Amino acid sequence: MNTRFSPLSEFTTPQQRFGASDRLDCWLEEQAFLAHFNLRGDPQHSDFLEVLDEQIGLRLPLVANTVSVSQQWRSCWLGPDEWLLLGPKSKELPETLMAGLNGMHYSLVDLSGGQTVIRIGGPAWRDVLGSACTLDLHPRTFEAGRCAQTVLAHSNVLLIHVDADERGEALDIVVRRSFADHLLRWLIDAAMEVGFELHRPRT
Amino acid sequence: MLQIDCPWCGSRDQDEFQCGGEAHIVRPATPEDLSDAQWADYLFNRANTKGAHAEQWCHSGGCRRWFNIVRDTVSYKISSVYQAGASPPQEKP
Amino acid sequence: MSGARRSPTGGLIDRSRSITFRFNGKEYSGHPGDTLASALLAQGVRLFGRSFKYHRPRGVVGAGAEEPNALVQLGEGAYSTPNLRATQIELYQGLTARTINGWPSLSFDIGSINNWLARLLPAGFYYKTFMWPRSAWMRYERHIRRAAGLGIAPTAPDPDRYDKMHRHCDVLVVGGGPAGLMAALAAARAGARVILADEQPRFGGSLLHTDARIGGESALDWVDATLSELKANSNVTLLPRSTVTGYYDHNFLVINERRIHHLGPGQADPRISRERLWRVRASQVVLATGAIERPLVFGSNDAPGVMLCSAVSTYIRRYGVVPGQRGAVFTNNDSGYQAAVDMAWAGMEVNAVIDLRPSPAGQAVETVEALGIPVHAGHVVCGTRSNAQGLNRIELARLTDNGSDILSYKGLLDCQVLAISGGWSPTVHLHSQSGAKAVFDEELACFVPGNSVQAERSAGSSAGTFDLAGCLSAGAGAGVAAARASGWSGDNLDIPMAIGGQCGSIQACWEVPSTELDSTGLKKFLDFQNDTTVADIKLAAREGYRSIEHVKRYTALGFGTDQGKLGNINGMAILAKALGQTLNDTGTTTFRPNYTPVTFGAISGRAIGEDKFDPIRKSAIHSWHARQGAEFENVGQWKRPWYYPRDGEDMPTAVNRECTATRQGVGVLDASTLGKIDIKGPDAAEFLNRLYTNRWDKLQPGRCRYGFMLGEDGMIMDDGVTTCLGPDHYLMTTTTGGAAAVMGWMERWLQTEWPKLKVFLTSVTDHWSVMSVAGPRSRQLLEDVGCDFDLAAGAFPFMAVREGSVAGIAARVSRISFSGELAFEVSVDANFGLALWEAVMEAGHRFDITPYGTEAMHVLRAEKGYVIVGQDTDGSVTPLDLGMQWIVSESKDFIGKRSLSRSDTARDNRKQLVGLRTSDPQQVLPEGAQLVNAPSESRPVPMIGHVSSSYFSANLGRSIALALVKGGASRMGGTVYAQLMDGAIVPAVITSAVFLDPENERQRQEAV
Amino acid sequence: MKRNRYSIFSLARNAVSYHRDWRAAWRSPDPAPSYDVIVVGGGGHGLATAYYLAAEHKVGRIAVLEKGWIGGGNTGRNTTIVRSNYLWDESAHLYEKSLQLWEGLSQELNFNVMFSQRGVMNLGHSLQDMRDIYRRSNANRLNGIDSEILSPAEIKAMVPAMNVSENARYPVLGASFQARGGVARHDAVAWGFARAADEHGVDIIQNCEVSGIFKENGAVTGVETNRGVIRASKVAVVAAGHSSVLGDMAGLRMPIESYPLQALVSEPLKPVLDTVVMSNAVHGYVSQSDKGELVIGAGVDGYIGYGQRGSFSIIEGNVAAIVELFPIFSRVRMLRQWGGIVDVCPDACPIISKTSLKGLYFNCGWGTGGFKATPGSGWVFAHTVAHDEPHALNAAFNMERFTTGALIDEHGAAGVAH
Ligand SMILES: Cc1cc2nc3c(=O)[nH]c(=O)nc-3n(C[C@H](O)[C@H](O)[C@H](O)COP(=O)(O)OP(=O)(O)OC[C@H]3O[C@@H](n4cnc5c(N)ncnc54)[C@H](O)[C@@H]3O)c2cc1C
Ligand SMILES: NC(=O)c1ccc[n+]([C@@H]2O[C@H](COP(=O)([O-])OP(=O)(O)OC[C@H]3O[C@@H](n4cnc5c(N)ncnc54)[C@H](O)[C@@H]3O)[C@@H](O)[C@H]2O)c1
Ligand SMILES: Cc1cc2nc3c(=O)[nH]c(=O)nc-3n(C[C@H](O)[C@H](O)[C@H](O)COP(=O)(O)O)c2cc1C
Ligand SMILES: [Zn+2]
Repeated sequence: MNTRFSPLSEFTTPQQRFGASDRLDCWLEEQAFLAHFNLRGDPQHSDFLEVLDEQIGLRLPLVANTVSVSQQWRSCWLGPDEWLLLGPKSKELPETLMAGLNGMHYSLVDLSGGQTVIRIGGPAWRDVLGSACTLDLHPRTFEAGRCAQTVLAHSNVLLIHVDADERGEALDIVVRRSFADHLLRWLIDAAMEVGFELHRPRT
Repeated sequence: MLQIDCPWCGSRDQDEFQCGGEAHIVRPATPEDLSDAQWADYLFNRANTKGAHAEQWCHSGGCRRWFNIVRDTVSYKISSVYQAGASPPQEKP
Repeated sequence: MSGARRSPTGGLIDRSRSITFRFNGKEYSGHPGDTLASALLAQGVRLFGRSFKYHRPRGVVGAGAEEPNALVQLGEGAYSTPNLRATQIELYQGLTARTINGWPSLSFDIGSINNWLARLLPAGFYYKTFMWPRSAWMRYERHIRRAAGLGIAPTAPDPDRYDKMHRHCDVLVVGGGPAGLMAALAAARAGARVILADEQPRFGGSLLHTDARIGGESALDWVDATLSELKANSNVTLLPRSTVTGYYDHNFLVINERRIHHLGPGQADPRISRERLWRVRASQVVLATGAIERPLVFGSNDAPGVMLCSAVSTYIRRYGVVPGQRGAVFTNNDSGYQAAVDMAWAGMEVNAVIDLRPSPAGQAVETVEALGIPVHAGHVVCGTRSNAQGLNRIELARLTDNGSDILSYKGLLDCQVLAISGGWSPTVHLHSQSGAKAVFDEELACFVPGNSVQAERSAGSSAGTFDLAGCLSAGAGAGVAAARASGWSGDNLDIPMAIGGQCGSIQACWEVPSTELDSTGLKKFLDFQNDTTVADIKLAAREGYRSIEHVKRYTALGFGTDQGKLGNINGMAILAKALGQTLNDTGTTTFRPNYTPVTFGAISGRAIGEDKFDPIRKSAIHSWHARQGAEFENVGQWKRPWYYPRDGEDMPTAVNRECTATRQGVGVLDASTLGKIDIKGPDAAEFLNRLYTNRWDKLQPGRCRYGFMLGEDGMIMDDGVTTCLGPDHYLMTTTTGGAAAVMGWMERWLQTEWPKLKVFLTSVTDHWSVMSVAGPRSRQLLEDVGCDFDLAAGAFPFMAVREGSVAGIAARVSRISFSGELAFEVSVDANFGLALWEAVMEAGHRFDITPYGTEAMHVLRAEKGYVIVGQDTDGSVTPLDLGMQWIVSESKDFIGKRSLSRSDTARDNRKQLVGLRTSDPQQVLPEGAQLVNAPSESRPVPMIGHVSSSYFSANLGRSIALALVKGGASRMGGTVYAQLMDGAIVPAVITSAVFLDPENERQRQEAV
Repeated sequence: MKRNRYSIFSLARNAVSYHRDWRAAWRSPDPAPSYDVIVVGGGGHGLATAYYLAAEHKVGRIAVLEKGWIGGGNTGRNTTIVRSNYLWDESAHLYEKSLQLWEGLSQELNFNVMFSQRGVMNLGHSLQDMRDIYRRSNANRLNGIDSEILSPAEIKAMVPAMNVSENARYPVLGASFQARGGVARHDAVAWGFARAADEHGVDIIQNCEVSGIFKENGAVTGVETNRGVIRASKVAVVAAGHSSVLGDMAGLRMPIESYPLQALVSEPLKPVLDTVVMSNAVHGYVSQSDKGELVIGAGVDGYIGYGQRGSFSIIEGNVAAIVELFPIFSRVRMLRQWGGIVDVCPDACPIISKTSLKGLYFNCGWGTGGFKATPGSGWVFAHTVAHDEPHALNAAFNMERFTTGALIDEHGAAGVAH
């Protein structure tokens, strides 16, 4: 009923495409309105892990900077007791999950309005990102199943390797709402050189 | 330009971190029992060691965890990294 | 005269194409592959500039980064770039360049009068004079400043773009000469990720100007073959035109890549950055940066035409330039002989090789003698003579057997090009920058790398290996070792056979002896750019400046844009001798980044300009504000609406309107930028108790409370309202600017001091859009908007919180007020923020709803005496100073509590928050105004406080101000004076800080 | 110990003899076994202290012990900004005393320290900056210190190279300006004080590192150095970045941390900037030296360090700030960068104080901004040491303030603390 606006839905730039016709080596798009939940809890507590497994079929990644995937949810390691649960468009978490967690020391916070995802792909995405990112993104070290938090163009972000987009390997950048415009502007500027296409938000 | 081993995330650029200064300064349990001078010592005085210095860092641009390192304040070499709350590793003989 | 001084063949220039360019207004031509220096030399130009202090005519000395003289202002207008070295400028069509020093013209320079005044201008003369009269320095200084300085800063903003690239690699190889190429090859074959950077446009290093052969082919063919193997390897990044300029801790290196300089201004694809700064973390570094030839130091050694041997060879072999008709070589080692061979090969008349060694022998000597060139052993050049075009004769002398004195003068020899070689200085710059200390090697007569302190090794001539075969194998060895050290198991490489590039003995010579006193005879230059002479160094030593660092600063040795690449070592040796020390005692000055200068633009990268210098954070409702024509205020990184001018309104009118509308009808404020932290866990209340000055354990779910946070020093750090959302669950708000710091502060206490507390924190600032609906009509308005819970006062009291839906959107509504009005703060998922805002505006038509900005918010809160942390507090204010004892709990400890009882902090007459009413109600005090008890003309006037907030209150029809005043709490009704910047004295009466509705009836308002 | 007097005449006279007859500006004596006062640290402050002790307080035997070369600490690596427009009365009076000494320093020392009163501008970029500027300037005026507030148009007229456009990320809203502020030739300050002190008989001993402080019955008795034990009943420590190290030798815990602070210079340019410009919000400051380089600095690294070097990212932020303020400097090139070790107090104000140990005095905590204080600091410290009692101007800068809470917090309102 009420119109929603994703953080980048009103993003405007003079260029939606830039590059010589033979070279558009990077594409960018917002993955808007995904469900973002920040989860905190004690992984030593076996019930905690079990509840998640049972309720949403997620085995939380316990190895730093890795991602685990279930049918509907991606779960990214954020800290030894912290994960980001990324679900499909505006997915709600089942009440039963909360019920299951009750009695444990946990925190499950909806951040869906406060974050968005910029997906970047194309053959030159690593170079585009390299302009701002101090991490080693070489395929030898940053590969499928990996995620990492870092600072990109003055913004705190979470990078998630996307292995199997139909358009090939890509990267999801989870960024806070108020920084999204700045970050996208920066990425577009960095992508000028390799040629880019800005896709309509995927919602 | 330090490269710091976050005990969780591994080796990262210093710009992802924030230094919290000298480690192992424990907040007095009952501040009211302290003299003004003792309180001032807790509040302001620092070892400011030239040489091996145990200090707190936070991986603020990453996992947001605090941890400790021992860093030589002259060579800037980091000799050990350990978790918050742990005591500093013994000096090698 | 185009091509008049080109050799008929040879060189790495494209003779098939010509390029025209202008130098000092005159048109010349050259070829692709030329540098500005080589093209000018090829056109017979010898005079490139004037020296800094004495304005002596100067020519090119070197062929690369070491060049101190040939500095130019390149390009015009916004593209104009000062102080570039002609030896490093690749020629492009249409290039324009001007000499930097020399006025009115290069050939006639008025400043050269300084040359004649030279005796009055020894090192440091300015410390000794220009002191009288006392006021005159500023006048002298103006002239000194005008005379000094090199090029001119551009006058328009830079049209080019710059960027950065981050890389990690296993092995970074610096320098693409034979050693570096071999190192890169070895590391790459081992499987390592390799970056190979060289400052030159082509790889090959000194192989670009030799006739050496490697592996049976010409050196250049070997370079090409090596490069094509490296290029084919996807783990290798080749960076030509890329100078490694800085070596920092933990093997972090900075590379400055010049991407479009060689194309000329405006010629490149505008998407490509002009320069790129590579920020590299290398697991291992191989320094194969080569060596820089040293000049010999003798009288008037700065004449245009005196050049390094290697430069002469480079101009001849690499650029096909014949730098003059008659040449000679002056050397103390074998490598200089190559220049004689090259000059002869280029068809020059080579009059002599003057070798100061008593009995040079071996292959080099034989080759030269075979060419019929006389070798004067045990001889020196002791002086030069110039005409208007530069060097035309050199003066020879014979040394005594021990080489320490002149035995006899041997007259003059015709010579336009004197190639000099005083030996080689390994380029230990990056090694030294890495923290290591170079050590002097007596046998090699140069500083060589010392023990590494970072993961770095030097190879080739940068490590003192001066023969080609040695460089190749050292490079290969270093490459394999580096790859292994970074975790790869590489095999040793077969080293190709090298022919040529041998080196022989050297006899160190730091200064050619002369019989006259240094200061009376011809000047012997050490630092050409700063005109530092041997006499200056000796004078400094006599005057007690004994540390090499003092001598550097007193004489400017090595202070120039070449950073002493050419002259420093000679200067150090001369100082060592003057002090009777060894060179290792004297030591070097500190090597610092940059190896060569780096453009500010490249260091800034993309991070400049309105939208990239710092993020602009925008609320979800930002676009609406912008469409309404709001003026914005920067608050932290956020843009917040400041006020919303309606057609042509000025700021006061707009703000007054917003303030009255809010108090009389309804106003709305976008409050989304406040920091918000979700706090959850069984110990959350205890945690809040420790953080805040007041108690939190009794706060019930659905209720909220205001709190102050102090630093451990007792001073106010932040404030805000925290809501109890449920058992063990709270939502804290912080100031906009303080949000990140507060979150960090809380995490830090939890993790480091109180890890046993079971509390989780999550920042939710961005998740919530928050609008504050304030004013007597706010309740009605929300009812109109559609609210699925009871807004009536009884059901929804002040400081309560409700969850439900507003305008059909899931919302959390709090009855809190920063304006002192009946107010509701509505928070929704930020994706719906704009929708909610628009729904409220729509429903608000009926009430003439008025959006208000931060300015009106400030006025409204000041009317109520509410403080803003950071405006009414400044890090030296406690809650007690604000008269808010009620918020400071006696019954528990909290951060900062202990500090409040220190003698000074507990003092009575501290500065305390009060209100001020000026006697003229229309007069608004400036914020920041200082207050005094008794205005006075004499200085200093004792001050008793200052105005922290001050506004015209339309609602009260008068000005109001908040101030911090010494002992203010006990001075109610007293008069103080603001003694302003413009001299005005404004009396004001101290009042309560609450100007409006002291009983808080409006905000508690239980019925409309 | 008569020196050559420096003047244009002595220069001319010496030119005749080919400058052979200049005497050393200061001697390099071996340390005597004991002195009346030992000053530890041959930076500007230590040398000034020794000079004023000898010249004004007629203390007989004084040594300055310097572990390296005089002026090689922060004195030799700072951006040389001199001003006195501090917020709080205590600092304003102290720095103003210093500024007044600067105004006659070249003549007093007979050494041209090139004190250039070209003015110092502190930019404001936010409404709060402007409030703070008014507050500080107003206070300065009432304290008898010159101060003006400039509009963007006035700023532009004085500094045409600056971008004062409203569209900047952090537009320039105004500035405070102290016309009497400026810059000086930092090395000359050390050398000038050294030469003048030497003339008064002070022994300046370089390459002499203090490694221990001796005490008996609660009083100091001397120091241990790499050149032997040297006795003195008064030891005045002015060791800047190394203050904690010396405090440690005497068993004192200090409210000091030592941070790397960096600076950089561009290649020399013809005059393009005639005043000193500082910005807190955009975070950088710049002036142009007489030689023509842009001299630029910013803030400290976030961690302590004794390495006289800092991280590159600080330089990047600093240079970006300068280009943001001065877009025409984009094509100018950075020649050299370096770092110093600055001793920072919690309230960004110095300690000039007696200690709990009799005869031991500390002058430290100048942090990122003590060059401007060099003469004033030496002057009050000499008084403190000579009389065993602080001068009125430095009474507030005692160590007790950290216990009582009477801090003089110059963080908030004083702009960048240089
Ligand atoms: C990059 C930078 C920029 C700055 N910019 C400004 C500015 O623009 N304006 C301003 O006012 N201030 C500025 N400062 C601060 C200013 O430089 C210092 O506050 C001031 O120079 C301190 O002088 P000092 O004599 O106390 O210290 P220093 O000059 O550091 O002298 C201390 C001396 O003590 C010696 N020492 C240490 N330990 C021992 C020992 N054990 N035995 C013997 N000797 C010892 C050291 O070698 C050193 O020479 C800046 C500082 C830096 C680093
Ligand atoms: N006969 C002699 O006495 C003598 C003396 C010295 C050198 N040589 C000859 O010179 C060659 C030396 O080979 P090499 O490989 O050691 O050195 P090189 O001089 O051939 O190559 C060094 C390369 O490093 C580059 N470089 C230097 N500093 C750099 C930086 N900071 N960033 C990027 N690039 C940088 C230079 O542009 C150059 O291309 C051998 O052939 C040797 O025989 C002979
Ligand atoms: C105000 C000032 C101006 C400077 N100008 C120059 C300069 O023109 N050229 C130069 O090479 N270094 C210059 N320097 C830097 C010094 O070379 C040197 O780096 C600095 O004094 C720190 O010493 P260090 O690098 O030897 O440790 C300057 C330093 C200062 C403080
Ligand atoms: Zn981490």
